[in-house]
Amino acid sequence: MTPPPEDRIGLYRFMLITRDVEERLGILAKQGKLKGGLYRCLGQEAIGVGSAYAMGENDVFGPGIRELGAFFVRGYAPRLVIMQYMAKGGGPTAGRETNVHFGELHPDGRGLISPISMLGSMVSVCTGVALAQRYRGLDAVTVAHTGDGAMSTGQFYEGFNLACVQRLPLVVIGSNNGWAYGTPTNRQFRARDLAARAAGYGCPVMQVDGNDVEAVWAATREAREICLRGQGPVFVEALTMRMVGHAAHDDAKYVSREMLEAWRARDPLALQRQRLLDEGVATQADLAAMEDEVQAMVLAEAEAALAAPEPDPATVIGGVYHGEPSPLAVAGYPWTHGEAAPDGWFRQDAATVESRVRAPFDDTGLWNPEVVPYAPVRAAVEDER
Amino acid sequence: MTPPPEDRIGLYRFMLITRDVEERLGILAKQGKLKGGLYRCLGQEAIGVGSAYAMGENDVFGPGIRELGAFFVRGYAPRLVIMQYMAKGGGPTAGRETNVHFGELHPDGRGLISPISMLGSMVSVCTGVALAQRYRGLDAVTVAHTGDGAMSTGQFYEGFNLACVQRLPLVVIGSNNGWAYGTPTNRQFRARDLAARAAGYGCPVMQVDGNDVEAVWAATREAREICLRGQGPVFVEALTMRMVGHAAHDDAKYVSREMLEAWRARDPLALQRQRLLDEGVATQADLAAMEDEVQAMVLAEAEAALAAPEPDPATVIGGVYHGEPSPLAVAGYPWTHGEAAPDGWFRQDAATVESRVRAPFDDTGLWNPEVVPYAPVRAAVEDER
Amino acid sequence: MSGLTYLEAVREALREELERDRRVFLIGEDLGAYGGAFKITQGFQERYGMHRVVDTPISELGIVGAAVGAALMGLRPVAEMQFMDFVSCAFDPLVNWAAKCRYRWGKGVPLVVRGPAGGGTTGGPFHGQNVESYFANVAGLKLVSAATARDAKGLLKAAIRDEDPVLFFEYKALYRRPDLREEMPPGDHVVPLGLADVKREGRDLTVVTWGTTLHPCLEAARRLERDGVSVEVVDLRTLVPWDRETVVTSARKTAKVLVAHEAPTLGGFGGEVAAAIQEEAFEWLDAPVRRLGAPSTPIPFAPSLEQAFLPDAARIEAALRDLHAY
Amino acid sequence: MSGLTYLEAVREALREELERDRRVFLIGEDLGAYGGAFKITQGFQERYGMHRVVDTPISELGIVGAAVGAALMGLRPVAEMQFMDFVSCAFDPLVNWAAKCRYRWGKGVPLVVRGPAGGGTTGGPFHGQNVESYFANVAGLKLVSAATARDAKGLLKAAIRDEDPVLFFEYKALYRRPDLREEMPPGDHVVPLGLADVKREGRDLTVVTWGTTLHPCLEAARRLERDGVSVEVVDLRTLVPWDRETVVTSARKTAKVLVAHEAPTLGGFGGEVAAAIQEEAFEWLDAPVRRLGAPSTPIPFAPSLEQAFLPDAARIEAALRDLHAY
Ligand SMILES: Cc1ncc(C[n+]2csc(CCOP(=O)(O)OP(=O)(O)O)c2C)c(N)n1
Ligand SMILES: Cc1ncc(C[n+]2csc(CCOP(=O)(O)OP(=O)(O)O)c2C)c(N)n1
Ligand SMILES: [Mg+2]
Ligand SMILES: [Mg+2]
Repeated sequence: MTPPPEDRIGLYRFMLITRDVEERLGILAKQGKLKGGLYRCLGQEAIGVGSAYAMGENDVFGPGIRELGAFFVRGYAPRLVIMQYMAKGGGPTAGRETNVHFGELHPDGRGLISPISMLGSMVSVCTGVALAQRYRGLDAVTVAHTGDGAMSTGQFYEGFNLACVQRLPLVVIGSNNGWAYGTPTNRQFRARDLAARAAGYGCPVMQVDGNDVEAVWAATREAREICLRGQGPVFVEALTMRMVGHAAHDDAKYVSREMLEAWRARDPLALQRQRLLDEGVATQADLAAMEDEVQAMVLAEAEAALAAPEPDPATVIGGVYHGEPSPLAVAGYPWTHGEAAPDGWFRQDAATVESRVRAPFDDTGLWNPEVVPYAPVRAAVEDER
Repeated sequence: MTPPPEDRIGLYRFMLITRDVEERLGILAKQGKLKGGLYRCLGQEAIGVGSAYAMGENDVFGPGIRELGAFFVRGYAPRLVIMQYMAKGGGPTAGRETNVHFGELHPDGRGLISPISMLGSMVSVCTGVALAQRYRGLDAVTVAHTGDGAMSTGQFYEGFNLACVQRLPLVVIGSNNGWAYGTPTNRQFRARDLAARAAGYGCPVMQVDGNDVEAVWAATREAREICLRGQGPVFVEALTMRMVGHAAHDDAKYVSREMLEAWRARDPLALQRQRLLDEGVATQADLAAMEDEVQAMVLAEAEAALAAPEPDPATVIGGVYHGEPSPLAVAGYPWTHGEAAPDGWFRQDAATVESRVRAPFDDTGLWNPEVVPYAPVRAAVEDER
Repeated sequence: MSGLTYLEAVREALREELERDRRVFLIGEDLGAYGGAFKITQGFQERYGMHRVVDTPISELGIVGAAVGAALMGLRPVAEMQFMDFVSCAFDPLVNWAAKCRYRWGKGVPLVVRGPAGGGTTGGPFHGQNVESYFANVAGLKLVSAATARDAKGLLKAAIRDEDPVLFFEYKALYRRPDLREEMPPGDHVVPLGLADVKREGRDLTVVTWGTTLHPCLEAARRLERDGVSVEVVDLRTLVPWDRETVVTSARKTAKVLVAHEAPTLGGFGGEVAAAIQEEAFEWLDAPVRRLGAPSTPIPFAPSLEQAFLPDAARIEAALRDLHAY
Repeated sequence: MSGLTYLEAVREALREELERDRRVFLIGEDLGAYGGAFKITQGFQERYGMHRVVDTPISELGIVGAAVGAALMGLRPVAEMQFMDFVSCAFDPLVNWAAKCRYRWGKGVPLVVRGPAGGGTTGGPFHGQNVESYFANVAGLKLVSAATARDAKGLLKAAIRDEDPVLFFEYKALYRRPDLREEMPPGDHVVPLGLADVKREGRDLTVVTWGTTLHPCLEAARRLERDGVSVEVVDLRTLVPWDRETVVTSARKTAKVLVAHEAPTLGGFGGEVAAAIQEEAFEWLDAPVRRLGAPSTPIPFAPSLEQAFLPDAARIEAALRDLHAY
């Protein structure tokens, strides 16, 4: 599956925005204008951008720390990201939250879930989001991200297992970037890769080159369709490499130069740029113009962010419980829980949804002595010898 | 691998003790003499007995709720179990703990870990036990039990994954008995069985007929040897069926009669008894005599338990922190932590242990772009269609 | 005796809320075919279907994580812990997702985590704990504790309708007590969160309590009455946010207060209540605010030990007499 | 300035205990090649090897579960939480295994879970929490909080030698503060658990505190001294079991007490302390025991908000002046 030409250029453009914004953030960090840590996705831009681009308009996205690109694809202005990193009062969380910990949810079910730090938890929360999509009869899926390290957590496991048993419309994209902070994957899990690890869940599993934005796009689209057919969830492993330290303070000395060199040759922006030229989708001049335009746009966005006001210390309180004034409610989140569900909120009747839920259990036989294979299965043992 | 003749009889004998004790407990429960719930392993006796019997003397055993048989194999008198169920002061926990929540640990490293209720946690605790075995240079393994349901927990997952990465000498035996309380396995996980589920950990996996006590014995022995060679952990799925409700209060109406009938024909005691006769290991008379002897012994043990004193209410406090008087310390647990490790406590020098720890990491390549298989892996997807 | 048991009141609350609002659904272990470990949801799955009564793997983390996601999407999940002890396994998503989403993101997470708590049924160290204090310092959660059948129904209905995450503590020792049967008020019986209830008025002493301990407190009050000592019994009902006004008013009236609860005294929520009372009623108090809870040990199994562990009417009576004599 | 920073003191404690006792080992995330998120264990794995400095997957549950098993087997695991906030993910094995094994089974579980807690470094809602109160009601655990470099070293060494499970709270805001550099006492510097420390003597008022908040308390005391008001500053150091005697003695002496800590006031450990003080010093008190903590919200990110959230010297000073005027 290849995206239409304008999307192939669009994919490149969003990766470009992502990289430019991060570079701008890097400069602002050096100038001491950011608060907290700066977490980059250098070298991994294809995953956030490709997967978000492949989504349906009504899908829900659950990002990790390295899916900044998805925010731009989903329509956020760079200035919001920059204001958030600067802890500005005008930012999307009014200075309450860090880095990419923001998002949106609309009454029609669309959304982007604001992540929290506890790794793995996004997947169990997105299991609930996907459950709600089915419950409400929405024809939509949830795309949740995890890192190789985050996948070691019990929250990942319990959430994803529940999604598998329930056959929920959930696509989990696992970015295998070789490292979790300073710990290499071989101290994170023993299976060959995340795909092998995910096989035990009993759901469809795919593996994709995470530095090829069109491949990520195609895999996400296919995974999405499997989910819409009721065969989800799908686990997609995206193979990539974290090209900088975990965060700005980490010089990543524990990564070998050779490893970095090998991956540098596979930079996702360079790969896509070359492909657009090679396949005649865009000319050198087109791309150069776009690059200038993006650079100027990001600069202007940064200026706007810099000019934004600091949070008012009085806003430290409020908005913990419903009904308390909150700087966030003022910022215009439309999502409130009324006493009754609005008309059309449930898109399918309860019986239709019920039959969808029942199906996976109806067609699965219960445990039964006939199927006991009495000979020990030793394949894995042989492998080890 | 077949056990020597006396052990084949021994395996039968311990299953017999287990069943007789449970039947006695059932009678005592009906008489209102037990406190709390009664959790039986009817139909699953082969797993606790076979796996405990296969262990080395210095190994550590981590039971679940249905491995009562292991307590007898490890030398506990039935009266201790009965006193525990009766909440007697003379019981192994002086009335503080329920059902099989007791155990022992010796300074030389042998032991049986007293389980707690939180499912899955025994596996992560036993990961630490196995880590300590290697750390201390003991040539021993840990055998931990889990149910199909307990295996859904994050504690199982995080613990077992850590054991796999560290290649610890841990055998995990998963009893797939079709049910977790009232929930069938197809709502517990989506993979075909626990073996398929465990494959994702990247460790050796076996599957065994859990109603065949000699097969359980043989699998545990083999798994143990794999662990002693440094290739552990090993996951062993034992296929079986819970032949009664979850506990005495559960009539298990949710289980079909056919399912029970099919499994009743495969009763582990009957199977082993018949095998002993068929293969001429024992005569009808031998076995009948043994059955009488066990029955009388269990009855006498129950009498002794009934006569034991109730706990003194004053013992409700104490023994929470080190140095406080405790009814348990008095009961004679020898294990205390001195200021320095006694001579011979570490069985191998630190360098030997260090090299064992380093080995699995030294021979595993780090993530590297050459090994990226760019074609999506679709096997699981095809399966689904 | 007529009326509903505590357990039946919980069941009725769940059923009425399922009927009232299609956004409400139940999620937990063994809820469906088995009807829940205490049979509270017996027959529910047949009636409401598998998507409104969701059986899960043994995954408290997964259950609560999924409940958070569903709540964010506008549903109203009611998650069951088979025993409240197991909420320890679901701790992180409660304190970090559910509690903080509104503050940090403006999104409410209207979910309820409910289940049986407390001792008195020889459940032993892992089936008898009172775990409310795990959560007392976590801004964003509400903690509710129901001690009677009427309150169980009315508070649970309020919890399900609440816009914020609620931990709802039921008491297995009360579930089937025949003497706690009560007629339910007619109609839509909802007891607002955040209001304490003076379960018995008195002049000489106040005892502030909640949960199972309410009943031995009432018993102790009856015993003291025989000697002409009048005890006011305040049932807190909601622990967070708690009803300072009612409690402080009572403290100022009687000038002598005991706080009694089933969890160990040290580090228990009684500390918060006692500290606040003396802060706000210092000038009125004729004696220090006393606390009576369990000793600082796990809860033991044997009936004789459990009895020695739990605050009972005799110990409460003694503490009140002692306070009266101060 | 000479002496060790707080962070260096922690490092030295770990190193000395690794040297002293082969049963001691470290386990956690990124401890090895990376040297820990705060570089406390830099170079340790090279020196002590991979079996004494164990890198784990991202698995707080697994880390603590494994630490429990290893402790049962006679080792002395010291587990690191990269940030103490993440102890929420390891909650169950701490409260149900580690805390209860001795009581229910007679086996000690001598482990330490340590890591950086607290705010003041713009860590935001998930990297700045004070979570001690999660555990305060759980019998069997010890809770330790170190506010100075000397105490960090001495208490950590004591925690590692302790026979019971200890949660050891360090403070990232103090790790590298140059003004907290201190010379370590010579030799084997061990500070026994369970003893508070009067960090400053005074006559007129007492402030009881722990952790990062000690420092603004000392600052406030200095400011009040200029006006002739003498403030005694008691650093609790161990929260469970806490040193009632020292605290009550001080309360009886000054008759006016403020309890100040960084966590939100509501449900914080200050409630326990205030409740106990008024129980035991009622006759001596000239004013209610007051509490000063953070508001009941998550900890926000922006410096201006975080500053408004955390109790600082100005707010503590105001509270003390108010109490003095009572
Ligand atoms: C439960 C939990 N433990 C520890 C951390 C600290 N931490 C933040 S990011 C990180 C590494 C994440 O690795 P991975 O999931 O592979 O994502 P990557 O950084 O490679 O994108 C760690 C350990 C955390 N955020 N949550
Ligand atoms: C964390 C946790 N959640 C729930 C329970 C309640 N519970 C006790 S046993 C059980 C079912 C266990 O099923 P399985 O692991 O398959 O073991 P089996 O009973 O079949 O031997 C449940 C849900 C528990 N003990 N721990
Ligand atoms: Mg990674
Ligand atoms: Mg089972």
